[in-house]
Amino acid sequence: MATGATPETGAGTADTVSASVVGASGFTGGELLRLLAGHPRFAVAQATSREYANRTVGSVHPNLRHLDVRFVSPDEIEPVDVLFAAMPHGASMERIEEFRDLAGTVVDLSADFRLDDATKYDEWYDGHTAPEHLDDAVYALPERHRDELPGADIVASGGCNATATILGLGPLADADLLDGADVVVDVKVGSSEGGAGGGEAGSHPERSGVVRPYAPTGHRHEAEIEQELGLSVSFTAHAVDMVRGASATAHVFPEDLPTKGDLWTAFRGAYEDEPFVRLVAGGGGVYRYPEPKAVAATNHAEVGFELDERNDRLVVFSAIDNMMKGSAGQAVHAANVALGFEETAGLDFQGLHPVGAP
Amino acid sequence: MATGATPETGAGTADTVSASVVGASGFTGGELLRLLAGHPRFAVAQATSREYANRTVGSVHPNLRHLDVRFVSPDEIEPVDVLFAAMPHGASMERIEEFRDLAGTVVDLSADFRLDDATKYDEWYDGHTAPEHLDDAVYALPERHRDELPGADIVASGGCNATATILGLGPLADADLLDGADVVVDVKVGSSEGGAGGGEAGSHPERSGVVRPYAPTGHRHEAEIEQELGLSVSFTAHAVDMVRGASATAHVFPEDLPTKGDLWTAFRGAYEDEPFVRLVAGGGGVYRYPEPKAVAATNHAEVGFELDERNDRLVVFSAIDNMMKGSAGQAVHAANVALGFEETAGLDFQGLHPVGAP
Amino acid sequence: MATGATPETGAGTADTVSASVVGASGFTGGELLRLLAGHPRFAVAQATSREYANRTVGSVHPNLRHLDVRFVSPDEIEPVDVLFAAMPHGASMERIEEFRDLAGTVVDLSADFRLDDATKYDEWYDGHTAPEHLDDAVYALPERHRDELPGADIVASGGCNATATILGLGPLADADLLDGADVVVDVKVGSSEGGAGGGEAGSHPERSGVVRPYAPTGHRHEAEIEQELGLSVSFTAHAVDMVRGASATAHVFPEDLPTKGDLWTAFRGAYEDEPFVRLVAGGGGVYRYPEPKAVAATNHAEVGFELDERNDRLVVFSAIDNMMKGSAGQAVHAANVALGFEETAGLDFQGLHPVGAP
Amino acid sequence: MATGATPETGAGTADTVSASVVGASGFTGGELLRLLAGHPRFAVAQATSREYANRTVGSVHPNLRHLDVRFVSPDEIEPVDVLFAAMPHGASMERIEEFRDLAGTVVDLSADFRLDDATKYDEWYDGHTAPEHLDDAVYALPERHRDELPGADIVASGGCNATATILGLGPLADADLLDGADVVVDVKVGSSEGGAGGGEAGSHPERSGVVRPYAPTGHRHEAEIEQELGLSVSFTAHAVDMVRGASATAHVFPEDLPTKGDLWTAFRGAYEDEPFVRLVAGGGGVYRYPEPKAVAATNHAEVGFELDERNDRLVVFSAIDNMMKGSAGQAVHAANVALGFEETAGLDFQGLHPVGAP
Amino acid sequence: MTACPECGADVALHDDLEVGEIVDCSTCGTELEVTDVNPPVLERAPELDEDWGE
Amino acid sequence: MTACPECGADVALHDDLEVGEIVDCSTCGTELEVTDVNPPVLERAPELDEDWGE
Ligand SMILES: NC(=O)c1ccc[n+]([C@@H]2O[C@H](COP(=O)([O-])OP(=O)(O)OC[C@H]3O[C@@H](n4cnc5c(N)ncnc54)[C@H](OP(=O)(O)O)[C@@H]3O)[C@@H](O)[C@H]2O)c1
Ligand SMILES: NC(=O)c1ccc[n+]([C@@H]2O[C@H](COP(=O)([O-])OP(=O)(O)OC[C@H]3O[C@@H](n4cnc5c(N)ncnc54)[C@H](OP(=O)(O)O)[C@@H]3O)[C@@H](O)[C@H]2O)c1
Ligand SMILES: NC(=O)c1ccc[n+]([C@@H]2O[C@H](COP(=O)([O-])OP(=O)(O)OC[C@H]3O[C@@H](n4cnc5c(N)ncnc54)[C@H](OP(=O)(O)O)[C@@H]3O)[C@@H](O)[C@H]2O)c1
Ligand SMILES: NC(=O)c1ccc[n+]([C@@H]2O[C@H](COP(=O)([O-])OP(=O)(O)OC[C@H]3O[C@@H](n4cnc5c(N)ncnc54)[C@H](OP(=O)(O)O)[C@@H]3O)[C@@H](O)[C@H]2O)c1
Ligand SMILES: [Zn+2]
Ligand SMILES: [Zn+2]
Repeated sequence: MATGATPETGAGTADTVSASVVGASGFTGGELLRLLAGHPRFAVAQATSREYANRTVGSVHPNLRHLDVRFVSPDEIEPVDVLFAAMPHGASMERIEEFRDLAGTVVDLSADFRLDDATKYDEWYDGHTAPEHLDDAVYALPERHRDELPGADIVASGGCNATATILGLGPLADADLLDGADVVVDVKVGSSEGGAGGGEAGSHPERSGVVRPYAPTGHRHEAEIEQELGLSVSFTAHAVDMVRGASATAHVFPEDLPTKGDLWTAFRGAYEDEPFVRLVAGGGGVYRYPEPKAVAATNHAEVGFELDERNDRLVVFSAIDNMMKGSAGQAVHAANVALGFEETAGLDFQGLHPVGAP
Repeated sequence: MATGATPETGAGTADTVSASVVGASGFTGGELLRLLAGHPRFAVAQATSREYANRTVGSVHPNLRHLDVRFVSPDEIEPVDVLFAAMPHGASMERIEEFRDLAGTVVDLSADFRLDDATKYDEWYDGHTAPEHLDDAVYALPERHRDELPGADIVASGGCNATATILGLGPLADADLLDGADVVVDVKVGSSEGGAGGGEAGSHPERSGVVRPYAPTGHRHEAEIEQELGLSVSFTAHAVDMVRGASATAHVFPEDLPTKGDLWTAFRGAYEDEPFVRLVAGGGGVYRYPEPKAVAATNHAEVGFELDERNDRLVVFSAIDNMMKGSAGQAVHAANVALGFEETAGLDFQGLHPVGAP
Repeated sequence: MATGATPETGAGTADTVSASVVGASGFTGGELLRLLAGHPRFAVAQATSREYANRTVGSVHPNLRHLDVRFVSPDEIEPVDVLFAAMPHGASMERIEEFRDLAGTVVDLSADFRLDDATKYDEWYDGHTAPEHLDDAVYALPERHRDELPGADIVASGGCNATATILGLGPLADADLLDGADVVVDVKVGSSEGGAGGGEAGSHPERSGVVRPYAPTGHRHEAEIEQELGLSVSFTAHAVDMVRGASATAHVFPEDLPTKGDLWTAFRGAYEDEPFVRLVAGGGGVYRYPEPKAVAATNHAEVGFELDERNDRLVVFSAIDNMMKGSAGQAVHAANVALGFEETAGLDFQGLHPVGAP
Repeated sequence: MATGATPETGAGTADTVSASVVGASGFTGGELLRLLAGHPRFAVAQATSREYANRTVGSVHPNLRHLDVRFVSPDEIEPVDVLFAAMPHGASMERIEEFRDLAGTVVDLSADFRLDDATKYDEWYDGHTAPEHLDDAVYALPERHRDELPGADIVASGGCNATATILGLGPLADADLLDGADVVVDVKVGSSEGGAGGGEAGSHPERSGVVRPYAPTGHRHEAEIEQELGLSVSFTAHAVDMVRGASATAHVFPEDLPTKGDLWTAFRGAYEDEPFVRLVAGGGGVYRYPEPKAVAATNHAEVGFELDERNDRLVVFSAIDNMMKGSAGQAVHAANVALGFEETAGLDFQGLHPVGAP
Repeated sequence: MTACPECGADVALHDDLEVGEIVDCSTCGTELEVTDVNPPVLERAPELDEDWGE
Repeated sequence: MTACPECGADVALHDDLEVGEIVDCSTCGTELEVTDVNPPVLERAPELDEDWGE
């Protein structure tokens, strides 16, 4: 059906496949451009923006000033091997038919193809206009869907808060340690989560220095988390003063409190061989538990935990860069898996120390 | 027993009482000096520092450059009406005998006199060396102990995280809405909580931009909270990138979920007439729930809540400035009550807008 | 001409005068409301906003939640003793006729009445529509115009960057130490200078962490500075990551390098008796030269200097809070002088330590 | 003399050379480790720390948790191809004899070998204990010393503020546009410039939110700048609230003001083919002039300028990441040139957008 | 004086109230729409922007 | 290829250029208005917002 080339035969050399980004003037779109331009197997074909058409991508993303690419209008998008869509939710479902005609693989960063059932869109979003495509989509997170990704038609990159939460709780859910557990997830996120633009609440004077409850209850990511973990969680998100980063603290009250040994077994089993997950639980020095700045600019997640025997509680911490593991990095990682590339290709940046609030 | 003057007859004019600050080179000590110097009923007598003895207080606290006060060594402390102690915990209990001889009223900002039972100090701290004074101490928070404060010998100012938590949950505990409830308290705090000095983890490069779990479990403030609310909570604290401020999010799973009406009744009943508590729950604009920067530099607490019917959960938010309502402001407020002064005397600053990360 | 009451007979008690704020939903307007509400001699009459008419002022300014005042449309403004205008430049000149009919004293925070000659508005702004009122205006800065302020019809509050610069260089200009000098002024300012609202460049992700040249040359405040000091300066402004604050570093190459003694004589002579200027030049500790956070939330300016004999240069530092000494605080200070009130009335807040980036 | 291997034959594979870092627990040392570990031609041999000997490098630098390297004591350092020294100034000169015996190439990040004449060390530092080695050192900045670097025995990496300044003014000096000019350089820097550790002034509460003059006059980098540009400058540095980054604004008063065309000719001529310098001068969008966050985490410098005809002034802006172009990146870049590697090897990270205060 | 439908506090209203006007409750901050004027009736204003900071 | 009127660098232009379109110079970033197309002529676009951060 797709007229785009098959993987491995792209616009670039014999070894590269072509990739275009729709919504490339946005935050995740810019990050995709950066990753694709530095990727050994992708060649950037087109980058769309309605507002900045004809300008260089560097005029919006100052770190891309070296790229000789100008934005085109989304109407001018051409056949391509892989099409990355990074638009606000609701926009991808409208154009999915066209996108699939243009490209063999569509990687979507919005919520439009994350849930597997149209009724969930009725419950959590404003419904779905192309539910027939939901079955062709795979939730991107390779740590959980590595086997389903190769050859996927639609790759649905996860939500950033959901990603942090799922990575933290997944190994426990898989080890049946969460059966019947009450779970609170208290999240702290940076301002890039809101995307480019932003109104008064997102202006520097109002947004600086906040610890601001912005989604006290009913956050839509609860739907993804429940789907991926088979577990409902009580979710609350706070905006804090950083640009990149999401940190999730899960407070878990299991029916039976596991031992530290059980926990290490579960987490090490799940993540020992994962290229992008690091266990950080205790130890010495300044960085003893997961924190966003330790993974800033990388595709890594840090995951850690602590037992609270006094309160029969288990606390699980996870931290990611929402622009990377929480969106563009996850999308490229999943595309690597989907297309049979080296998993870590284009994602090898190891992060910074010291680093402020990136 | 105390040789200090009785309230209302101080070092200043007929209308003022004298006050000295032990530990005045520290963060809460400096804040006490600022508040006392601007207070209509207090006259600052002495301010101690071992490290900066003989220097002006302005050499450490640049906002106090106008004050003509020099630090003295703690050994030189003289009789005074009210003695404020702002030393690390453990130090006040060592000198309490002496302090009580010097002053009619001792206001202590450390944890040394907050718990009512020596065994609690064995459990949560390193024991207590002057347990016989515990009975003479009143926990400072006027919203809960207004009636016991007048004439108190020792006023024990509450911990900052505990204060935020107690103010958020107190009205629900009093209305029996927390009986049998599971309660998680997830706190975010600024760097001034650590006091002046600070090692590598508190240096600007390492401490900037963090969302750092610093007390994942077993935080000592659980003891105060349990004592004040009759309720055990599961407490976790995170350092975030601000200097002043503490924000507590309590996730409560009550046996029966109250209605919004029940909640408003409880909170309005508790706080309607309180000069230093504001209810902020929903509404429009940028500031819809409690957040620390809305109360920065003030003695106010903001308290708010939201119902999460999907998860049978109640979320309670509270925010304070840890230097004010969380320590020095609370101490002065309680001293006002203890000495029969106007409650809000010296505490009328209303906060700033806009304000960054104060 | 004005129908407003004369000073000293206001809307409040016999001792207060009434004051209204036009543009009260903005940053300086909100700060004016805060100062006037806490001022012993002013009673707030009206506060205008087109966008938020009928809402409480607390819905926009969370620190004013205790005030029982709702915004009215600017069309509903009524006669008042003192009218404070805090609108973008250009708007006050359009309405000055009306404002003067409404109030005996108009205090304007925009640039509209700062320059004394219409031709300067042609050169630096887009001309002036009410030049006949320029002669009735006094530049507010009391440190330089204390004698002209009493009874002034229009008080023109200075620009924030100009204020910092003028306070730093004024004493040198007066002592003839700047005759023939080359002067560079390099300014660093916070985001509140841009006012409420703000577009993409002012969004938190784009504005955080910047050292951004925003007015490399040709800044309009050069006009005010030249008028006030009789001296032309080369001015460049940078946005830095704070909300409140302006810091000016003047690099001065005088014809003859003064001695430190000359400098102290000039600065102490000028500022010894000023209630709102502090000299900070060297010394020990952390705070050795002027810096904005040492004066945050106050109406103080810090001024200091250093000699660079190797380069025949004199460096003058000055720091203010742009919301206070740089706008609303200066306006209230000047109004105090204009109306014969205690100079420091309503402006006694002494600032905070520690404090982050307020 | 050196027992280390010659370039191109290292400890790793045939294609790699071995490299050790002395002072690897520090900020620039950690950055060197990161760059060397990701470099195609270097293999990390040893990393020293006195304080953390035997710990993993990841225990100090959380971004290096994946590296299987433990600190050794500086006494245990072994022969190696290239030795990078990242110690406080004064320490390298003490050990230079030993270092040169150990390694064919010594790359020093301190100031110890930057100046070409021992008398300059007498004037600006505390003298020099190994002046006989000064002649063997080449100032690292490849944009100015590319031809002298190949085969250099000692590569002396430039100071961060000096680097920013030299890159901004170099093309003008070379084009004789600065002859007889008065030049002010006003610098703003992040907290990582102070290195790891840091006392009270560098603690988060005191260092946050500052615009703090920390080197008002007499900054030692004036010496390097003068040596490299043949031009004396008046230098003042301010600490601002970021961790990484240095921004220099040079205010230049040339004898004859050049035209914009002259300037573009000079700057394009100098930098068109430079891999690590970008010209950013005007244009649209948010990022119109150089700013540190646009180059954060990269080895790039941004350079730009503006003409101020009203004041016969030329303003030159430059921005770098002090951890990269200002130290470790520059050192690796110069080592690449010295050893005949691809210039950009290991330095290809392109930076981030959005990014906060990294 | 009319009771706030959210928190029950009294909301002080100005004289020339019009249907459709938005006021906020000064106790709980809820945005309220005037749906009738004589006597005044207040209802919660529709949420303008749910995820306002997201 | 047309020279940038600001910095002199070549500006690569796309085919279906229209008068009035705005492009930016990839060397100096200046916003340029296409004032003629055959051959293409570029002029500095009028400054949209001088004090963009003020
Ligand atoms: N930010 C995060 O941390 C994050 C994390 C995970 C997932 N996501 C998801 O990723 C998606 C993009 O987020 P973002 O933060 O990058 O948002 P953003 O910065 O607002 O960017 C959105 C982009 O989409 C374009 N666009 C908007 N409407 C469009 C339409 N109807 N047709 C074509 N293009 C359109 C915009 O460009 P023009 O207006 O110039 O065309 C812009 O480039 C969202 O669905 C978001 O939920 C974001
Ligand atoms: N920071 C907060 O947010 C906060 C909130 C609530 C309660 N508290 C409590 O308030 C107390 C003070 O906290 P802080 O943050 O102000 O700490 P800080 O900044 O470290 O100040 C401690 C002060 O005590 C002095 N000091 C230390 N040991 C002493 C001794 N043995 N004898 C006499 N003076 C001594 C120190 O001055 P010299 O060394 O110069 O003598 C210093 O002035 C602590 O108990 C803390 O738990 C703090
Ligand atoms: N911010 C500073 O640091 C600073 C320092 C010194 C001087 N100033 C000057 O002070 C003035 C206000 O600055 P700001 O920062 O407070 O700006 P702001 O936050 O943008 O506020 C402007 C206010 O004016 C109102 N307004 C705008 N146009 C109006 C019109 N045509 N008629 C009536 N009201 C109008 C706006 O409210 P509605 O739209 O709701 O009516 C808003 O309340 C400016 O002239 C500025 O240059 C500012
Ligand atoms: N930070 C910057 O932006 C920057 C920029 C340009 C140049 N530089 C220069 O680079 C050098 C390092 O700066 P930095 O910021 O990385 O400093 P830093 O963080 O303080 O690190 C210094 C390192 O040197 C080690 N060290 C100290 N004294 C030593 C000795 N006598 N023998 C052996 N090791 C010793 C320390 O580790 P142990 O104590 O564990 O041994 C530490 O690893 C300085 O000369 C600095 O001027 C720094
Ligand atoms: Zn209400
Ligand atoms: Zn150009």
